[in-house]
Amino acid sequence: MENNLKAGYFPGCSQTGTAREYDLSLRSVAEKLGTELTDVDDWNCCGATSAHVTNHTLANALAMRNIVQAEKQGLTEMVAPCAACYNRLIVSQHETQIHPELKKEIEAILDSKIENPVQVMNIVELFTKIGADKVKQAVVKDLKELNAACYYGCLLLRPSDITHFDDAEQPTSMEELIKLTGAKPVEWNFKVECCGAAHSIARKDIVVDLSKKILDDAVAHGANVMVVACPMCHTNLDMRQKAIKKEYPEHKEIPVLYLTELIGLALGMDEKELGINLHTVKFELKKETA
Amino acid sequence: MEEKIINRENLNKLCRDIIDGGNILIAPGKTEYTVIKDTSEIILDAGSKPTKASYKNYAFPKAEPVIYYKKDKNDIELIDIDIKGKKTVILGAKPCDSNSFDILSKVFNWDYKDDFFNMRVKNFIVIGMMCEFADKYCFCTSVGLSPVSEKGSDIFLIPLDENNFAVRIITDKGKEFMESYGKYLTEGNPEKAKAKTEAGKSSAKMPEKVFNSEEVRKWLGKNFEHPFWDGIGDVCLSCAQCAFVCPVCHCFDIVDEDYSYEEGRRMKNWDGCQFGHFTLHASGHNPRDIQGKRYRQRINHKFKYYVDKFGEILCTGCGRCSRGCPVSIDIKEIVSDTVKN
Amino acid sequence: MTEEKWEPKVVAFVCNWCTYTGADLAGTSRLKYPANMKMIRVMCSGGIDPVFIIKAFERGADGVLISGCHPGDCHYNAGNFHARRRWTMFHQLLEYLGIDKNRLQFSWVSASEGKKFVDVVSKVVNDVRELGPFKGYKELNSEFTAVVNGLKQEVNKAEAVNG
Amino acid sequence: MDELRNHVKEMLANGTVAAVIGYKEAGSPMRTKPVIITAPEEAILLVFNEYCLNNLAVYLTKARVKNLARVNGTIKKLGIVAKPCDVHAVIALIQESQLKREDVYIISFNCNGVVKDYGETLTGETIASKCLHCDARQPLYHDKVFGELKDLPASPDEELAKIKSFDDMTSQERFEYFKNEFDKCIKCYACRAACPMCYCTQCITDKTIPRWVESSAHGRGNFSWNLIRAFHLSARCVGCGECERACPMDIPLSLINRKMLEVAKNDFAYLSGRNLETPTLVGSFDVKDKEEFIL
Amino acid sequence: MKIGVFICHCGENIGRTVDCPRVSKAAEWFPGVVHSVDYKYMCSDPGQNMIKDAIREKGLDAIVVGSCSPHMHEKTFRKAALDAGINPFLCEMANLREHVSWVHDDIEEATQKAIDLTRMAVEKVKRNQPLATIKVPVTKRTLVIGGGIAGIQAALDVANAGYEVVLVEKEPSIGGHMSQLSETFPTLDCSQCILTPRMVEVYQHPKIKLMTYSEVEKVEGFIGNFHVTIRQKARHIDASKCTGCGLCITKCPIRKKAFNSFEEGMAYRPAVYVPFPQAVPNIPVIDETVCTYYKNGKCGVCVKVCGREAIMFDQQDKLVTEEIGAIIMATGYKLYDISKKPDDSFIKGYGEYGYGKYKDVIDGLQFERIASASGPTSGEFKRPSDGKEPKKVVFIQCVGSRDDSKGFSYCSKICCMYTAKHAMLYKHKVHDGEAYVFYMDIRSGGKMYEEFVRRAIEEDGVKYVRGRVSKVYEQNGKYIVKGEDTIAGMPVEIEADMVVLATAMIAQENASTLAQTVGIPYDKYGFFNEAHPKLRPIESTTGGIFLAGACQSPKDIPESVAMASAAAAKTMVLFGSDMLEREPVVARVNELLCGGCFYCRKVCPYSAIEVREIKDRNGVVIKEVAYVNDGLCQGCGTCTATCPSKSVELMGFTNEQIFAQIAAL
Repeated sequence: MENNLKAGYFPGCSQTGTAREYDLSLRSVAEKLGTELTDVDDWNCCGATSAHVTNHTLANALAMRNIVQAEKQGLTEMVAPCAACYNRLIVSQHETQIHPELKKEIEAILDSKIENPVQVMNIVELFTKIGADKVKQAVVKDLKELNAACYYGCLLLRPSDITHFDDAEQPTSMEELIKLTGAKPVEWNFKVECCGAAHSIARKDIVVDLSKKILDDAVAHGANVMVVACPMCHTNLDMRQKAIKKEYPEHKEIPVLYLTELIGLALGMDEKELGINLHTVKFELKKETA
Repeated sequence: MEEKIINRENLNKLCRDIIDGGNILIAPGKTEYTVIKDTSEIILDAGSKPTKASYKNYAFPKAEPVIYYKKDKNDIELIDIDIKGKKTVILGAKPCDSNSFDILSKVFNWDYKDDFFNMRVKNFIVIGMMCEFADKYCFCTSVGLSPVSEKGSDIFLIPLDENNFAVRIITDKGKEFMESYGKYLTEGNPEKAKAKTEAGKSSAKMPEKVFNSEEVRKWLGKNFEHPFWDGIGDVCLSCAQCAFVCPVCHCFDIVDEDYSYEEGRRMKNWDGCQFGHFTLHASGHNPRDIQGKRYRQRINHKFKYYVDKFGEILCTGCGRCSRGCPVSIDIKEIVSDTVKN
Repeated sequence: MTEEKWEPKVVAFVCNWCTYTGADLAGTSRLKYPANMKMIRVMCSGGIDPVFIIKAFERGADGVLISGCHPGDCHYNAGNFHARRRWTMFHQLLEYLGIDKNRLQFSWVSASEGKKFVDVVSKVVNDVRELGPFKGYKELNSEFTAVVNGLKQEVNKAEAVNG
Repeated sequence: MDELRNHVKEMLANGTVAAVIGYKEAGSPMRTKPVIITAPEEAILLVFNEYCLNNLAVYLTKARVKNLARVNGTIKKLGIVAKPCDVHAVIALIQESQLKREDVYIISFNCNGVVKDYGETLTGETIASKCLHCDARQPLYHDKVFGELKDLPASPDEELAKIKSFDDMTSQERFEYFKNEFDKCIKCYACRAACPMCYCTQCITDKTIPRWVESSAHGRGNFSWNLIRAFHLSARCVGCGECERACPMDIPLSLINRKMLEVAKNDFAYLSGRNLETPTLVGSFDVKDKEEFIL
Repeated sequence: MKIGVFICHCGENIGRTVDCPRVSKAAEWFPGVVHSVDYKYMCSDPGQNMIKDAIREKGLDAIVVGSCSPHMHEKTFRKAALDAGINPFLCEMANLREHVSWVHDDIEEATQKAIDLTRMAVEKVKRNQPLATIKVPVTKRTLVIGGGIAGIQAALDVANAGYEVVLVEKEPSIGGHMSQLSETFPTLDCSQCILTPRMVEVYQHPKIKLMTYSEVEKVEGFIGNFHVTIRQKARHIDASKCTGCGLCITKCPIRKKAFNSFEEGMAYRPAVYVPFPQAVPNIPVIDETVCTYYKNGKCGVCVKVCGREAIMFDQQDKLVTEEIGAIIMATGYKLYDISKKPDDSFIKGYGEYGYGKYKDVIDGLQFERIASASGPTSGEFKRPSDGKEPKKVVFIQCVGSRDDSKGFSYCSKICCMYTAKHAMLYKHKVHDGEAYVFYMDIRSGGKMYEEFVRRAIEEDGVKYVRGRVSKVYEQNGKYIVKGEDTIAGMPVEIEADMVVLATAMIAQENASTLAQTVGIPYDKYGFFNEAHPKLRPIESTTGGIFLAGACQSPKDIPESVAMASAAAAKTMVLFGSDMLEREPVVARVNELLCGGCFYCRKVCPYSAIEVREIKDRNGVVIKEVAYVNDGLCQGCGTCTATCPSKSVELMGFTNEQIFAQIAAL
């Protein structure tokens, strides 16, 4: 196929650790869709978590180093599948654009000029860029058995003045995307509710309560699977279901898939190929005769 | 007529002496005739293309104050400008340039004696040089000059070889000037120089004679209202490039310029007959309202009126106006076309 | 004129409705600012031709201030918006041609901003004072005789006339 | 070439156009000059090549040329042979109400560049600097187009580099540079005459009551004139470079015009003469225009 | 030219820091000055007489007065000049007080500056030309755009003063938003009861020409002389025949195709309808978009039932032109519809409140209709989804107001009051119900307003929670309102049956388009701009166009009515004389030099530049040049600076005058 997309890929730490399956599924799906992903050379921390609460300059410098790195590779577009990475990169780009002083400071730190030509995309934007038609053409398996609750979390959409991506309160872009696979999106309340995010480790109690609320609402609205686009959300919603179950024995488990995994399934890949078997809450498609 | 030889080294020394003596030396530089500060700036090459502009600027500046004034509540005080012309040497003037001051002197001394021009020209020493360049725009031969014409030069140089020039002293002024620089001259061989000039006359570097100026003058006298003029100016853009680079165009405009609340000066500025407003009357009427009429004026002035009045063609055939014309109008073609009609 | 005695000469072109009135307010409020600036009133900042500025420099101004109503407050609705575009182009042109950007400054001063008017005038006068006399444009005037004629005497003459 | 001549011949013969402004050879195959033809048989004179330097749009506003289009009380079309970059000037003139789109018949070419100066062979060295940053080698508007695009000889954009280099100079250095350049000016106004956008009935420099610009060609008169000329063309200049080419004193006018083009491009994303639909930069505004330079 | 200079000491005001005698002495030496004096108070009678005597005795042609700001006394001295027999525009002022003596301390500096300013004024006045005041006749008819309470009030006031009024309303009936309201704060009197008589009065007034279902299409001309084109949209009913019996409405078979916009979409209306029973005029309109006849040419039930043969299916829009002297803008407001995300990207919408998604999340006007006795529920509190009586209602204030990030920065001003009213009305009818109000601040400035809010809290037990709501979502048929109580410092969740959003009051749809049509400025929100926020709140910056009501900014009823009466008074001031006089500071084109680029036309804020054709002897157009319409030109001079060939000059501020001032620096 001609007109194949070429984009940079900023994996970020999660993709190499807790969210290995996200990385795995993204790479295989991209390959299947004829998209060439080029890893950013010598990438480093995006500046999330500790950096951006303790040192503003450091956080921005970390993020901008990755951008500059990509720029040196001649990349014009770059996908950051992790919502936190995406957010850090795009916010830092914004900050350096509006604060020339900061830009100068960071240029001095990085010893390199910042031109900011690289367009950072989140995972949903990547698929939009690839094109709905192309995805639809590649679908070989109809996922009509799935009633999916799309969960966006916080970092994908906010601050909307900077991300310029979808409606921060009533987003619909993921729903549009999964419709292509035959899966049915459910209308529910907590698409953008807080999952507890970085409290995952320090304050498990908070995360348990928050995540349960989200999961319950999805189930209440008829979902049989959740779709996420962020490794941290996945951690909280999938991995913590065990803890939830412990706290609330009546809890009804619901599998949580990465967006890439769901699309991968529709493209005919199996669970193992996509790393779905690595999830806490097990998931398997019904074995139908094709 | 005396004839000596000077080599380049000595010529340079001579130039140095001129400058060091507190005089002004003007010579062809990279693109234009320039006031030389360092002798290395001089480009003395008989085969070089004429500069874009002539050197008339040095005797007849593009803008010069003619009087200063001071206003008071009730009167205006005038302060004359005292021109003390400084000795100025023009080195390497092309024959099509060297004649220009002679031609201009006629008009500047016709009824009113223009001191501004005269005082400067009086102090000029023109060292002309034989020309070994000709392109399709050159037509000095058609206006009674030639690449070896000594007209207007006080001293004339003939390049003998790479390194040596024959020096011909033409006028008394030239002689007087050269006396103090005798040490740089060696005895010459008049034959050699003569041979060189003869060769120059017959060589391919000699512009072809394209019109007979007398025929042109007669034709112009009879054909003031001729359809030939109608379309002639339609492509002309009405700038004054041609007049301002011309060695002998001499129209000027007088304007008063205040430069403070009380003081000001009266300026004499170059003007050009191709400008639309050149003949614009205060009433709004313009006798030369279209470009054809302006072009007719230009040709008539050069090849008829001036000749009738002063016996000189107001053109040296240098071809600068044609070479630089933004719309490639060639005066030579137009003049030769007149008589064909 | 000797160097020690030099005082910056600043010309301001201001609109009738906002800045001129703002300057009036500075007066009624008895605020103080340097006397170096003289104001020329026009109806709207949209009516200020860049040639006014050039004329002011030609006439020996060391600095020029242009001021009008804040965007959206124009008495004529949109005059200052047009002016703003014109200035964006003009000030960059001047800067490019080597006229320090502090020699020509722009401001929005509303009729209620007497204090801002004082601040702006003081800033402009101080900036210009720091830059010193605008030799560049002034010398364009005297130097030409030397350049054109090569005759130094005339410069002396001109100076004698000036002196 | 024959295509052009035949087409013009036909257009003149069938009365589509009253006259055609084009190029003809001027003494040598490597120099051309403008020609205005009204008879079909004159079409044979026309040429088009890399020596067609003039921007013929300048003639569209001349009264004598406009008169050619008035035939028996009706207005006919004027034909113009225009390089794609010259078409910008035609468009700009239409935007400035100097002519109507339906009154001009644009014959254009897919352009392969022109030379800096007559008599040179087109190479990377001799190509006109405007061609190096050309954004429209195919005409944006035309009624007839000829020619095929070929690769342009490549060469670095020295003009832009020169403009950028001014950033590193102090104001005084820049002032000195431009002052020296402007000192050369002899006020022949060839720049004005050659400029298609300088169509004013009376140029402000010719206005005497009051005197807008000193007419003397001294330092001050020259600086002010060049400054005002540049300003009047800011955001109107189409970058054809005719002023610089016409200048007998080699003043680098393009350095100024190009800079102002860059300013208009950077600050307002505006290029003049590209689009009949967009409002001209002068004469329109956006409440969100930048203003950080205003106190 | 003989010029007289008069330097004023202004008592000590100028004299203290400016050596006035020295200034007048210096002025004697200015070329052209034949008379120069200084005096204690130039503006006093003896001072003015001094000027007049000097003009007469010395035969002065022009005068310069060095005194205070021209904004202060220019008129005074121009009048003095006129009295003494010279043209008033040959008088210039040098501002020696506000711009010299009051702002400088050093006597030497101040005196020198005073001399300079005087010299500049002298140089300017030398080049002044005598100008004549421009006089234009006034058409004494008023156009009122908008038939809400403000428009009604303005129209009645002007008409009662004896001037003709044209009242244009885009809806089929006048009445506006006020007719939708149930009761009004702080008196809780019935809105319809006080409004309807006024509507009828308008209808019956002999001086008022009422044009409903009409819109202003074009406004040309200028103060005193507007030519207005109005589009009368086709009602498809012959108004001259219709008796308003309503048979067509009751018989129309289309019952559920179109929402009733008067009921804020909570009810349906037939294809032929009047917006509400008390409509004025009581003439129905046929809605082409839903009427079967326009689909397939069938039905025609209305034709059959109409005894007056008033149905006109083929009626077309009609363009009517009116000659008008003054215009009152009373176009009102609309509510910010948060369910839609407007195209304008700075409005973000409030997806988190679920408006448009949940039927029981409604806005203030919908609540008014539910509360109204004539509304879809006949005044009973029933929630739209299931018709059950809501037992717990949450009111959220400042939805879209005072919210930079998602809505508008301004305060909508009336929501605090109407929310209190809503809560109160609810509690009065549903005694066992609970009402919660989430608020940011309570802004209840106004006569009896604060008392009204206190009554809601103290007497009716409405629970006020200070804080914002972050989300409203449905759970088991209830609406969970998640918010924060900032006083308690706690997050709160309320299970409500109905949620009422006090959405922002925003500019009327197409307000900016209308403003452009009429030629008045508007702010970034689309509200029309007043000429001066303090001193000219009623006038727009365009002469002869006045503002009334919420089209200028959010307003409540009494304010709108007050403003409408003020606007009416302003038009009467205008109609007080037969001719209008204007300062002759207008632009003039030199047609000989004009190159016809029409940049002036592009920049003119008043569309005052017209095209004039210049013809030769044979009548052939040789060029088109600009021409200034004196009536429209306001004298800003933007054209003069834009003109590349300087063919246009502003009278009184010509370039020559300004150059002379620069030269005299």
